[in-house]
Amino acid sequence: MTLTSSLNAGPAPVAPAAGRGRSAGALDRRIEAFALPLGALVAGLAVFALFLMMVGKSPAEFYGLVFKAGFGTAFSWENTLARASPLLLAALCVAIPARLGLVVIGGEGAIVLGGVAAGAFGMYLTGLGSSMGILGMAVSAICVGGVWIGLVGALRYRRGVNETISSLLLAYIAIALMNHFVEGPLRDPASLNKPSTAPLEDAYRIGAMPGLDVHGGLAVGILACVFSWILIERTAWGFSARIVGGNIRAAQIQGLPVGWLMTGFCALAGGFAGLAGMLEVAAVHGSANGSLAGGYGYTGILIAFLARHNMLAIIPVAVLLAGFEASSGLIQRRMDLPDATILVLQGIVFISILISETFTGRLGLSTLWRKTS
Amino acid sequence: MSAPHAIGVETLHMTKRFGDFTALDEVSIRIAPGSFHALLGENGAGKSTLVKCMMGFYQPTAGQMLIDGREAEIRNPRDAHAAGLGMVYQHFTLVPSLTAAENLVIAREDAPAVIDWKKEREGLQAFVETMPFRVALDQPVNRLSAGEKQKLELLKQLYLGRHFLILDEPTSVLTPSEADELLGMVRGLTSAGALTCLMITHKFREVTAFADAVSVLRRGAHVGGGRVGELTHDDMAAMMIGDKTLTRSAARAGEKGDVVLSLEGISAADRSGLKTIDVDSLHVAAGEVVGIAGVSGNGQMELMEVLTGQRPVSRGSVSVKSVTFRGTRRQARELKVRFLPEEPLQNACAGRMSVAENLSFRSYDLNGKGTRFWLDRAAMGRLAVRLVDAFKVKTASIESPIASLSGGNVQRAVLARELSDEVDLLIIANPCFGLDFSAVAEIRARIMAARNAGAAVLLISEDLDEILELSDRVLVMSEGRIAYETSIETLDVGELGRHMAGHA
Amino acid sequence: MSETDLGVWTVLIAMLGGAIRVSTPYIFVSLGECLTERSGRINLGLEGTLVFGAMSGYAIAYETGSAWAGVLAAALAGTLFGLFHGWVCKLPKVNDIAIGIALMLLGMGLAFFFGKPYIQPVAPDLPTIALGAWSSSPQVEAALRINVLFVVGIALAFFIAWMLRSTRIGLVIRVVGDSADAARAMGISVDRVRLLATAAGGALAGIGGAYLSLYYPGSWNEGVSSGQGLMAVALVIFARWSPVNCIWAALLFGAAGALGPALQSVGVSSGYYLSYAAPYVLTLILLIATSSTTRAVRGAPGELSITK
Amino acid sequence: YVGPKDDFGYNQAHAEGAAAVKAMDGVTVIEEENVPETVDCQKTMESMINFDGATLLFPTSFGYFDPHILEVAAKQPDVRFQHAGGMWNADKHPKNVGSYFGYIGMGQYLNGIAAAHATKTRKIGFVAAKPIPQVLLNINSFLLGARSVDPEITCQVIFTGEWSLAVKEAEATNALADQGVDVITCHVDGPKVVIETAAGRGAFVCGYHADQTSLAPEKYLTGAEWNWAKVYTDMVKTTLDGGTIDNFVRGGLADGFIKMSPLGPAVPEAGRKQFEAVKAEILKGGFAAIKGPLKDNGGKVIAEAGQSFVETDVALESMDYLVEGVIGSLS
Ligand SMILES: Nc1ncnc2c1ncn2[C@@H]1O[C@H](COP(=O)(O)OP(=O)(O)OP(=O)(O)O)[C@@H](O)[C@H]1O
Ligand SMILES: Nc1ncnc2c1ncn2[C@@H]1O[C@H](COP(=O)(O)OP(=O)(O)OP(=O)(O)O)[C@@H](O)[C@H]1O
Ligand SMILES: [Mg+2]
Ligand SMILES: [Mg+2]
Repeated sequence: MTLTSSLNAGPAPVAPAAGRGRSAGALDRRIEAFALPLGALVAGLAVFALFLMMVGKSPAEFYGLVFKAGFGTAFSWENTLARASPLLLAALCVAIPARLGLVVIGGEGAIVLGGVAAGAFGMYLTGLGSSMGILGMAVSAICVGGVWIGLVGALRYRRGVNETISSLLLAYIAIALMNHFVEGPLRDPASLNKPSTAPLEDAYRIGAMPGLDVHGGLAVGILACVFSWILIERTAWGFSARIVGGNIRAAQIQGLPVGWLMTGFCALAGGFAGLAGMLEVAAVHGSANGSLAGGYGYTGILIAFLARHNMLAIIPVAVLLAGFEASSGLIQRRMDLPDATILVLQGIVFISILISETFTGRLGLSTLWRKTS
Repeated sequence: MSAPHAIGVETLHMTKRFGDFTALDEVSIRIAPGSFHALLGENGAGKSTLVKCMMGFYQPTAGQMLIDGREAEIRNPRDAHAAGLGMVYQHFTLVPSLTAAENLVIAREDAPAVIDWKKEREGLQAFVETMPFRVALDQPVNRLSAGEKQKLELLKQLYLGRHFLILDEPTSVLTPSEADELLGMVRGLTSAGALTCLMITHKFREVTAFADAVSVLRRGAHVGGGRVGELTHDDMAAMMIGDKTLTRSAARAGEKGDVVLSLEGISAADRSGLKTIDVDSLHVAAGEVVGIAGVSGNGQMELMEVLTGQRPVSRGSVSVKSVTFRGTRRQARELKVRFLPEEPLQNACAGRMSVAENLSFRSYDLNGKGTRFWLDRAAMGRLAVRLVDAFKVKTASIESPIASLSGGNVQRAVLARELSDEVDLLIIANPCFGLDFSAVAEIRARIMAARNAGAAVLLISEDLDEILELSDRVLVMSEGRIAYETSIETLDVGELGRHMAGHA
Repeated sequence: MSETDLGVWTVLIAMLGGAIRVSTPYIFVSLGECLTERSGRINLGLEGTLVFGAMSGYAIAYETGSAWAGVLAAALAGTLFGLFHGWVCKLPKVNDIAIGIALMLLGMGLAFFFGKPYIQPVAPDLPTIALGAWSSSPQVEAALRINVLFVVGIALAFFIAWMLRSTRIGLVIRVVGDSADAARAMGISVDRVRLLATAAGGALAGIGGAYLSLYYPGSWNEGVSSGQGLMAVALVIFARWSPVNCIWAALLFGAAGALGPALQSVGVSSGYYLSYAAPYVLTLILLIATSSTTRAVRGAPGELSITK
Repeated sequence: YVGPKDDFGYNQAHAEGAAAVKAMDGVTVIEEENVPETVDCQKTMESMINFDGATLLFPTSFGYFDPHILEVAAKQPDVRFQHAGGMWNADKHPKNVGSYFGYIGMGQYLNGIAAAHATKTRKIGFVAAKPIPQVLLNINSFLLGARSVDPEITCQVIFTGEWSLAVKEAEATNALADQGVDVITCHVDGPKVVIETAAGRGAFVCGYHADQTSLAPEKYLTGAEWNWAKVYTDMVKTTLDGGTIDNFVRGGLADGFIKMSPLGPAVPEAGRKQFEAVKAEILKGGFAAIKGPLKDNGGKVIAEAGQSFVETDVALESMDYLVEGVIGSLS
């Protein structure tokens, strides 16, 4: 909307400057894309430090512990990375629709149903061998998750139902369905005090990655982020999706199949969330049960927004947040702070990043750049 | 309330800077009490900025204002209202979901904290009785026609006791007869000494017909003016554009070819879901421009949406070159159909994406003959540089977000994208809305060039002058139907206006 | 046969009672959200406000021994949250939906952080009015034992409806919500009106929270709210932004929520998870049925980002 | 802990145990609350071991056991894991893991006796989280306790589906009260809401997990409480003395694993007598609440005449039925 930089620099240069202008503008935007969120993160941490001082705790000790427990030792890294893996996929479930202009906050629903689908697959189709079994579980989870969030996209396009609210409602419904299935039709009678589906056979389990005590889901998550980034930023489909996100009317006038794009990309997003559920089942729990509703879907929202819906930025942001969560325990134990401390920290950082959006294009970077070059 | 009397306003060396940019440069103009004064100027000349300074929306960087000869300090719109100054904006400022009565009462500075509707309605009725025209008070504004809305705006200003009225392009959405009616009323009030009026307009016809005096701004400076009787249209145009030369539309050339676009028995729901749009038959042939005139809100937007495939039809079909057209990308490409919707930033661009990206919307998925899967960003950049040069789009860089461009340049960019290849069917809506006449001339020239090159052109426009200038055949759309059709040779403007207003 | 009759009756009475008990927080939050949305802004963060209101209300009621002081404190806390939301959203380019989500997180975080010491203590409850004293049936009597806040909520809905129609403040809110340009042209400060409307919305959500912790279920813990604040936002949409409809929507939702336990209590307990999901399914179906792509949503404030 | 440690319930009971251990010399206790049953719990345990050098862990939630404890235990053979409720099995599970639990069903049986003496409508109610064996045993014991006084009593059960969800617990309690139920107990993580709501509706209440007398002094009959303080201090003492804790520890009233809240004023004299008599009998050991002839509420025979399951019978830990007289079903 505003472009102070060009106004400040006097009358805008006419077209022939496009060559030079291109690099300057691009550079501006790139620097800004890093500087803004980073600055906001630091500001958020600073505000939180004030908060800690207000309640009489030492910020230095706090951040020291966060560092130690999140990133300080090999174990800390394992701890952090293990927590990050489902978050990567959960964040994609928010970031991908966001690139089409849809705020989907119900990824949790796709995660739990994906988990249930994987659990059911593992329970009924046994003896397929490791690769077929895992593939089958993954495919069924992706399909179920994809249908769930794809429905959100379809409802939005076909009926104009607000996607934020429908995805939220569907998440509640999904959790109810999950509980119904794992405690009813899919319950393993041997799972006594913790109703679950039957335990997966060993061949269906996903183990730790070589040399690292983190399950293979981390690699899957990172690959999914890279894949999504390439899809959105470098392919014609992704470009179509971005046009839809940029202005749906423009996309329609261009004859793009808006409904299919919305449904398809939402389904992809839901598929990733379903995959997260499947990984929880295959790599962590060994069966589907109520613990699937672990809130990853909601943390995913936070990560996607912090990463400004950039799929590659999701990776470091998810690791950072996982690091915060990994340190939660140590902070509880050493500083006698409640577990909600990390929630407060997340809230403050989230708000600070969102507020930083307001400075986009107002940093005056290009004038700076021109003066120095 | 004191007895109505018109007030005079004068600006002295009014200057306004936005950053380094000087939007107003020492502008001094005098508007005599009881006069009807017109303010002319190209887009971006500073007209709106000047009146916003007068109304206290902006604080001038330097300069003063005199009201009835006395120096007045206007710090905010409230001060301006207290001094009896009022303004009708280019875009309606009525609240759509409120009724006319609610709109009037809430606009009053002294609106009571608790509104006694019975009493207020009696008061309003009494006031309306004294006016030379009527408006339904109990209707929500979004049910009123454009003409009624503009009348209500005027009524509102008078109800609020304003004696100096600023009108910013008040007639751009009205039919000629509605415009004449409205301006006639204003004229009557100024002649009676009840009102002074300063009107911003791009239409010389209105200036000659109603105004007493003009002032002209160019690039923020006051470059001339005078009594209307002493100036010709050419004088005014010369003052506005200075020494620039205008692009003139090429003359009509070429023969009419085969029918390209045809609509048969179309029926679709309108936005409110209560009425329908029905077009029994509409054909556009190669090498002709068919203009659809009409007051906004009579189904033109919906028709456009039907054509682009955005609005489902309950009956009938659209066909292009005898093929049923569904508005898919592939069909648009194969049949060479292009759209130029109105307000391109809202309807044809993604504001936060760059100029280069916006310019490649047509071609990013093409690769020679087939479709491509991987984007070629270098090619997108080359295309953008070429189009920006060819269509003289003013932009800081092709990487700037397109929303940072001025309105005219967004329009040019979209034209560049849509007209750069062969076009067989061009569907356009209000291409020049809010643009100044040099930009307008250029855009119209390009449309005419496309027609001459054999494209079939459907032009939907609320600007009758534009329709008259470009069309070979004119249709009138009213209440969702094609109400009238005539060729340009046999056209009678009066007849047309009556159909547009829906009384025929 | 008479036994099933009794069953049906019991379920219906239980649903009525449940609707009255459970709906109050929805009424308050959705009225607050209604006010905020009528001014053209959406606040998804009311869930956080609600939880924080529940905590602060409980804490203050406990410390002072007065439930009403708790309600006041919750309203005050809600106001602060609303003011903050309003202030942040008036910055250009800030997305009000995202800010809402962030504030939800922050509100819950702060509530859990400061609420730890108040999980144990018992704070005084809000008083009730026994409207059902005439009835000999204890069920009816219990169902009609109504909290003062419920009555206040109903009265407030009618008051807000009247306010939007017949007071200057109400009209100003509608103007701002329908057309910011028109409001600016009238010299109304759009940001200020929205700020205040959001603050008022926050205050109401805070009171809704106080109802949770001070009356029903009547104690503070981390699971005190199960998404009431978020659901209320959805309720506003299908109440078509009418305060009086908000009551019906909230009662309907409350009644649907009481269906699960009521069915179990008459012995229908198969698939109880599914009957617990009834309110969400119902809301979703109503939402789908009343939305459309080809026409604008009736009654929607013109400036609202989610319906644009 | 799986929830907040001051929830008047499950977690608080354990926290009180931990507090007792804290008071011992030479022991450092570290605690963490609100740990979900996900990878989070594995990492929390590892973090306690790595950063705090913990050598004896008490993960208290049932869901921590499989796979979380099992996985960490395999990695950390030098650390001892004591899990509340899990079923340690010598064939399947590592040696450094043990499980302990108490026969709290007996407490509910005693609750049932107190309830039977207080009820006027002969309907008692149970707000339950999920239909799992532990909960079912409690429900059945509660009713059987009551039926040992008056065989006409029925027990209405409502499942909330969640271990901790205040509004649903309150709604369930109200739904019970609407049915004319006048004594209510529960098995959810934090009984506070149920107790307060039930007392507010004029029903009597029996507590669970911890002592909730203070929440409803007039209406509180009695309650089945954990006594982890004794259990934990014993286990820690064993460890400090260089001994090894048994892998499979169970105990009831007699072993001091559970205890009963003091009887409330609403329990009539006859009730007090019977209560104390049965309690004394249970303290002797070998008491069986589930004994034939007994059918489930679908009419299937559970125990033939003469067959009985004493409190220590492991078969009770996989209970999957509701006995006759309980209104409610499992799916
Ligand atoms: N708030 C602002 N900040 C920066 N520049 C501005 C601002 N408002 C206007 N301008 C610039 O001042 C110049 C004059 O604008 P103004 O709106 O007064 O033109 P106008 O004569 O009313 O044009 P139009 O016919 O298009 O309405 C334009 O170049 C515009 O870009
Ligand atoms: N509020 C504003 N803040 C910053 N820049 C502005 C603002 N308004 C306009 N501009 C800038 O001023 C320039 C002129 O804008 P405007 O749309 O008024 O142009 P214009 O004179 O009407 O041109 P055209 O005739 O092409 O429509 C553009 O570069 C635009 O980005
Ligand atoms: Mg312009
Ligand atoms: Mg202007």
